[in-house]
Amino acid sequence: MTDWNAMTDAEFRKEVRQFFEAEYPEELRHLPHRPKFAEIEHWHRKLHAKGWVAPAWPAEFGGMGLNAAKLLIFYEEQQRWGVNRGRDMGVQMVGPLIIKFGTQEQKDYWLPRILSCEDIWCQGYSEPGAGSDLANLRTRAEIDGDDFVINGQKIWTTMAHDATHIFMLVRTDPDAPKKQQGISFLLAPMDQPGIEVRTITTLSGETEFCEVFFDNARTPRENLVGELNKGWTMAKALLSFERIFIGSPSLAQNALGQLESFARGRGAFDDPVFRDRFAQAALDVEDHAALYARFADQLKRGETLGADVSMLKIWVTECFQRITELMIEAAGPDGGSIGPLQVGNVSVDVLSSFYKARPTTIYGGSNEIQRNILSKAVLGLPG
Amino acid sequence: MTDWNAMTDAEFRKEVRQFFEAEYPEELRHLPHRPKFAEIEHWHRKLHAKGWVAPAWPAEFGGMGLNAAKLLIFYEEQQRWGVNRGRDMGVQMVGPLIIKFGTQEQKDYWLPRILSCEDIWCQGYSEPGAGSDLANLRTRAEIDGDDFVINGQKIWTTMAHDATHIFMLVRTDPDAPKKQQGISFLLAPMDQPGIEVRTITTLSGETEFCEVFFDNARTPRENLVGELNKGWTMAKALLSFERIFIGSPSLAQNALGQLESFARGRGAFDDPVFRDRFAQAALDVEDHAALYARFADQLKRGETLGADVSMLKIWVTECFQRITELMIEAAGPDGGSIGPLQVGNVSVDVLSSFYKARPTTIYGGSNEIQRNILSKAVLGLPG
Amino acid sequence: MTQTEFLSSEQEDLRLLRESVRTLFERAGGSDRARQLRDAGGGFDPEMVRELAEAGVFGVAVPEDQGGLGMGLAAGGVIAEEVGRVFAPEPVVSTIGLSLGLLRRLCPDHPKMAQLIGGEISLAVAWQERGPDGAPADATCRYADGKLTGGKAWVVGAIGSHGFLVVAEQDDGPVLVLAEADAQGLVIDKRTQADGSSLGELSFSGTPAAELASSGAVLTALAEAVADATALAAAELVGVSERAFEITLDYIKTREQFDKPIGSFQVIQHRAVDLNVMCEVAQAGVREALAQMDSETDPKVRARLASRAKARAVTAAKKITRDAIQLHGAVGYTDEFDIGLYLNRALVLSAWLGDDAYHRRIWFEAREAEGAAQ
Amino acid sequence: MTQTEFLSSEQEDLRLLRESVRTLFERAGGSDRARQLRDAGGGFDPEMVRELAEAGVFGVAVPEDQGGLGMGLAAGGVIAEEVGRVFAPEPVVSTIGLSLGLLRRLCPDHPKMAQLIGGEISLAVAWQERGPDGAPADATCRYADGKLTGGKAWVVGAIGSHGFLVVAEQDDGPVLVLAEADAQGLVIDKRTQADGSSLGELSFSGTPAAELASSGAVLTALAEAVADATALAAAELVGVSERAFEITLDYIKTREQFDKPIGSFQVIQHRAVDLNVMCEVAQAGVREALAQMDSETDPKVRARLASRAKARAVTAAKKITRDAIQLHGAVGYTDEFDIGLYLNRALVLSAWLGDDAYHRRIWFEAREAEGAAQ
Repeated sequence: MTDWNAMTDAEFRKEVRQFFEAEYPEELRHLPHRPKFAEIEHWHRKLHAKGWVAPAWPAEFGGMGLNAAKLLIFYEEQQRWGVNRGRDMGVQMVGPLIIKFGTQEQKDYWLPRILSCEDIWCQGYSEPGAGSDLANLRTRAEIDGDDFVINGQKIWTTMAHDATHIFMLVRTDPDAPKKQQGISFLLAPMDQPGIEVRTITTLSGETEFCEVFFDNARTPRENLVGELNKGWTMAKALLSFERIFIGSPSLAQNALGQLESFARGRGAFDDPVFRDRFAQAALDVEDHAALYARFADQLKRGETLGADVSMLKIWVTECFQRITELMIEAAGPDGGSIGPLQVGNVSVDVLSSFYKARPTTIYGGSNEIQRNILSKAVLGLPG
Repeated sequence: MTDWNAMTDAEFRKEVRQFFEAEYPEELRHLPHRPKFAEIEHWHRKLHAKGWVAPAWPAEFGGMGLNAAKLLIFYEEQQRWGVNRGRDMGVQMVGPLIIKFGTQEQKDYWLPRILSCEDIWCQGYSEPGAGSDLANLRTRAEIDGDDFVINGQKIWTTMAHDATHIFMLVRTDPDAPKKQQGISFLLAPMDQPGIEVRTITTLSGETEFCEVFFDNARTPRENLVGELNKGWTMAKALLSFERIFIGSPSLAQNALGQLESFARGRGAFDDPVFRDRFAQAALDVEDHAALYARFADQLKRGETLGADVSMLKIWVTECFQRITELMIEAAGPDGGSIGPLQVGNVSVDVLSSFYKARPTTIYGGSNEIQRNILSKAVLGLPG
Repeated sequence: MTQTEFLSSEQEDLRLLRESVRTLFERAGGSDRARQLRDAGGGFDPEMVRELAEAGVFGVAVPEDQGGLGMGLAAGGVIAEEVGRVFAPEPVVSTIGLSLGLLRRLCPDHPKMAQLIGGEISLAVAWQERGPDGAPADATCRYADGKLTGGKAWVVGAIGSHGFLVVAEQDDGPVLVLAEADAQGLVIDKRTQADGSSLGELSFSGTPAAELASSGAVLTALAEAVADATALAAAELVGVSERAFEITLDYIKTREQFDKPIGSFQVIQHRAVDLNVMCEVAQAGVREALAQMDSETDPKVRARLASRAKARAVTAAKKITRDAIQLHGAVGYTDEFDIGLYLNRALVLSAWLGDDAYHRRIWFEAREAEGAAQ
Repeated sequence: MTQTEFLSSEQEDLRLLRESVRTLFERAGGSDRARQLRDAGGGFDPEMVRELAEAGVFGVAVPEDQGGLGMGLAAGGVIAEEVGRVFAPEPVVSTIGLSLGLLRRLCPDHPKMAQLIGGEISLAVAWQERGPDGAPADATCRYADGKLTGGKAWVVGAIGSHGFLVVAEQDDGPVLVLAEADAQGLVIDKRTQADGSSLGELSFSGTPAAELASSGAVLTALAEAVADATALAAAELVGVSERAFEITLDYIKTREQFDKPIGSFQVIQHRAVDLNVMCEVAQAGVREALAQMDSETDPKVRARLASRAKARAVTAAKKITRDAIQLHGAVGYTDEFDIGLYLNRALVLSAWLGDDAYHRRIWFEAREAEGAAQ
């Protein structure tokens, strides 16, 4: 088994890049939507055969065992080449939790099925009425014989209509003194009469998000991961790496590239005012990348990231939005039109980028919540 | 005595304009600083002879008796021609209060002295540590025989070093259940050993503001205006007209005019990016003026203005700041230089305008406080 | 004494007009009606067009001696604001501003005038062309021997219209012609927009069309009609902004997070205040610009005023609808809440006839030209 | 394992340099010292200049074989940040960037080099000229027969300098000459700036000056030195921004309004967060740009990087110092609190060598030129 971490960064980057460039199907590059599994199954098989499905997992569980530095490189190359992340909720969220908190039986049963995508996972965290106040969840799970019986509703469950399993936070002790207590982490199969999935139509007309309704849905008691009523702390513990990932410059960089080719094709750079605003956006991305590199270096040195890493997410998501707004301006009279706009031999879907940028300041902890956190945890402001 | 209100708006405007244009000394137009009385005494004599010192006072007290519509026209013309408001704290603040709440003796004694500027007034409202929380005042006045004895400190007292009298809010009942209660409105002569005035140097090096220290200062009991402990309500009642006045477009309009001639002289309009930002600022002022006109029409129809009038102040002060920031940009390498900059036959003191714009978002109720008020009183938001 | 006692009769007329149009839309189902029409494919309701016509909507800015109400653009703006509030899909602004704006200036006696005012037909105006890079380009569409050849782009209301008023070139200069919707050799390529409406890209190959007017007057009238439509689109955006703000204000008063309404958080409050102020400034500025256009005859000044209105309205509507989504949080991103419809309408109206940056440029250039002329 | 274990030796050198310069300034009295010097008339302290020289400050970016430390612009940036934090009035950036930047490229063996590095003298660089409209204009200042005629504007450090490095024109092209401060026919018109420093406007009438270098190399070296100074001014602005933010953060934690610290109001908190983020982005961006300049030889790319740094630093410093005044409320407007000094310094450094809008333009043009050259 290759010890990737023993390679130099440059060697490793080269290796990853070569594989992606040689093997990743051209037509799947920079997919504008989240694919169903069938659409990317072929690629997943290749990745699985290569042993690269789970870059962050320890090698003993079938992962690549990458350290933080190598992991960042892996993701950077993935994003650079426009490689779709696939249906990676299992790898990113459930797997690490089972590895850290699961029983030996759970590890033996679930982990290989995640790698092979025999099970496809979706994440049941958000609930209607909870929003940024994630701990305010009301979906109940009660023990009934050998099962948990689940009642309630989840929302914003990405691709639930194409998942075989759901992992979720549920309330198992409604009388706990604080709302963060009394929450457990549960796995459940989707294919059962007690679970109903409805897609949500977004304002751009897409249907990647779902509502999931639980009406006496059942899951065996052995599908509880970790201790009963300790789910909140467990779920939080896993968000650390995600906090730098969600602040990565890649979304904004890709959008900037699109903006540039579109603006060039449309002659928008003839306008000095547009040039100035493009320069602002480009420098915002460039200087953000410098700050991102500072945090990434911290990770690479083996340090733990502080709460201040959230500033990356605030800056880059708002920057991403401004870039897509500039695309609309560059589109002139086409700025309200749906679908790809042709310029020369590039085609840019301006509105789709604009829509994609909208929720980035809302999900993953809205930017308002991030500012609350920074003001208290980093600046030490009172109240 | 002329009944100005019987004139048409156009006739009245013409009359006022003609007087200002014919009589106001050229060298005092658009004064960049607040003058000492000696500097504008000559003009004050003319105004006094004409009977125009107090446009808003009823005619029986020596004022012009203008209604709201005529008053706005008067101020518009005053600002248009760059006529200095003079040392008008007496006319604007003390006079109306005495007229509304004073005894006959107080009216007979003080009002003529205000009109003639025999007494020159300064306003003692703000205190160190109070800031936006104006009611949080600590200067005490205690009755001692026929006098009040005053101890404490006022700050931001404009031109106190050139005033003969001070009117102020003082705490007369420290045990009142709410801090807005137990406050009284008091007049006092400045020329006494218990009062010490120190000027404050601002970051632009000017000294128009003062601190006033009271160390057993005395004022006769008959210098209490209105009821004891009712000063807060009285002072608030008089701020209504000021609320539209402080949101008038004139400061921003004058600054915009300066910006335009400066930018034209310096060739800044050759830069399309600068042109765009100028256009933004100019349209911000123009559309603000349209909104101001809407509120002014309300006044002219005899309606009372609601709390929503504060939006004028928020918009115009921030606009004023942006305009002066553009001046600095147009000045290029002179943008950090103190004093007037010559362009063609105009000379613009760019930094002085910049500094002048800074505190406008702080004084008169900071823009943050105004937003708090609007959110509750106008939008009905909770908490 | 009541407030209205002091309103001028002109202001009172506008107030009555606003009330009647608002009632008409509300009776028809308000924004729900518009949503249903969008879901049904993006068309409009011919019955509604007739009702609007009965209320005098289409002829509002047409002089009385040409069969209109003669109330001017200020009244057109009142209507456009109400259209924006319920995002009605009927071609109100394009008819008042463009088709009637052209016909009343070039051929006021043409029988189509009465039909347009009466809501019996609608005509789309085709005047822009797309260059090879996809951006707007100079006109090349030709008219000769009673036939059109070439193409036109960004035609608002192309779907559902009874014909096209096409500005084309002939040997001795510009010409305005009328092509029927079912004319031979006319292909309409439909491009769907964010709000469900569509733009037509027309191509003509020997398409028969009837000449309505020719010579330089065509371009002058076109510029005037475009200025009118631009100002009315600004007014529609004011309506969009106002309603989007109202919906958002209601939402933040009721939606709870951390056990209290999100509207009790100071950051949310101040943002709401800023949107409110922006909305009021836009309303005041746009209304003033339209009123001034009514009392102004110089086409250049009128164009500058239209640019002032559109620049302001686009800036405000973009900011207000985008912040409204953020204030709604995740639900704002769903199609279930109305707020997304306002965002989408704002996108479409901002792109139509030039956005804020464009109009600031035009405004500045017009101002410089006026200054130089003095 | 400690953090520094993982820092490269280069990073470790910079850390030590930062500590020593910070200690030096703090021992000298920090911002209080600068305030006293300002109140005393805006000069600087020659003793401090010598101490800085001993710490290696002036020669930091001069190659070792020319008597410097050879640590590059990144190290210069570390020093400039510290200068900004205490707004020291000594001519640090102008010496590292401009005077030594010119001499080390054009005449590295000149004895003035060692004197500058040793802090024995300071030389002001005069290269810009003012046109009739007051704005920068093409150079017309002439050098012939060993004498200067004409004028130069915006000369930083003109007061207190021992001489002027003047870029002038002679018959066969540009020339760099040295005029002593007390040279005949030299008149220095002093223009005070917001931070108490001053700019000199020089006029020469037959002023004797010694030629140091001539030909096209002068302009190339000038452009390089200006790029260095621009990048260092950006670093100084980062220091100004950081310290202004720290002061403001302390203030809002202690200042009470309505019976609680103003830093407990959400609106103030979020604004503080935004300023903090802006500060961190500026620090990261500027440091990266300076480091890249050190490993880059193409003067055009170096100039682009300098523009990137200055554009960011000016945007951040303007926003941070202006918001800092607002967050301080009325006291921020007095000269008693330090925050006004940072505002004023930011004004001066923003105006010097081009503001953010200017540098965005230069940056974009350079990027386009590089793209076209590829």
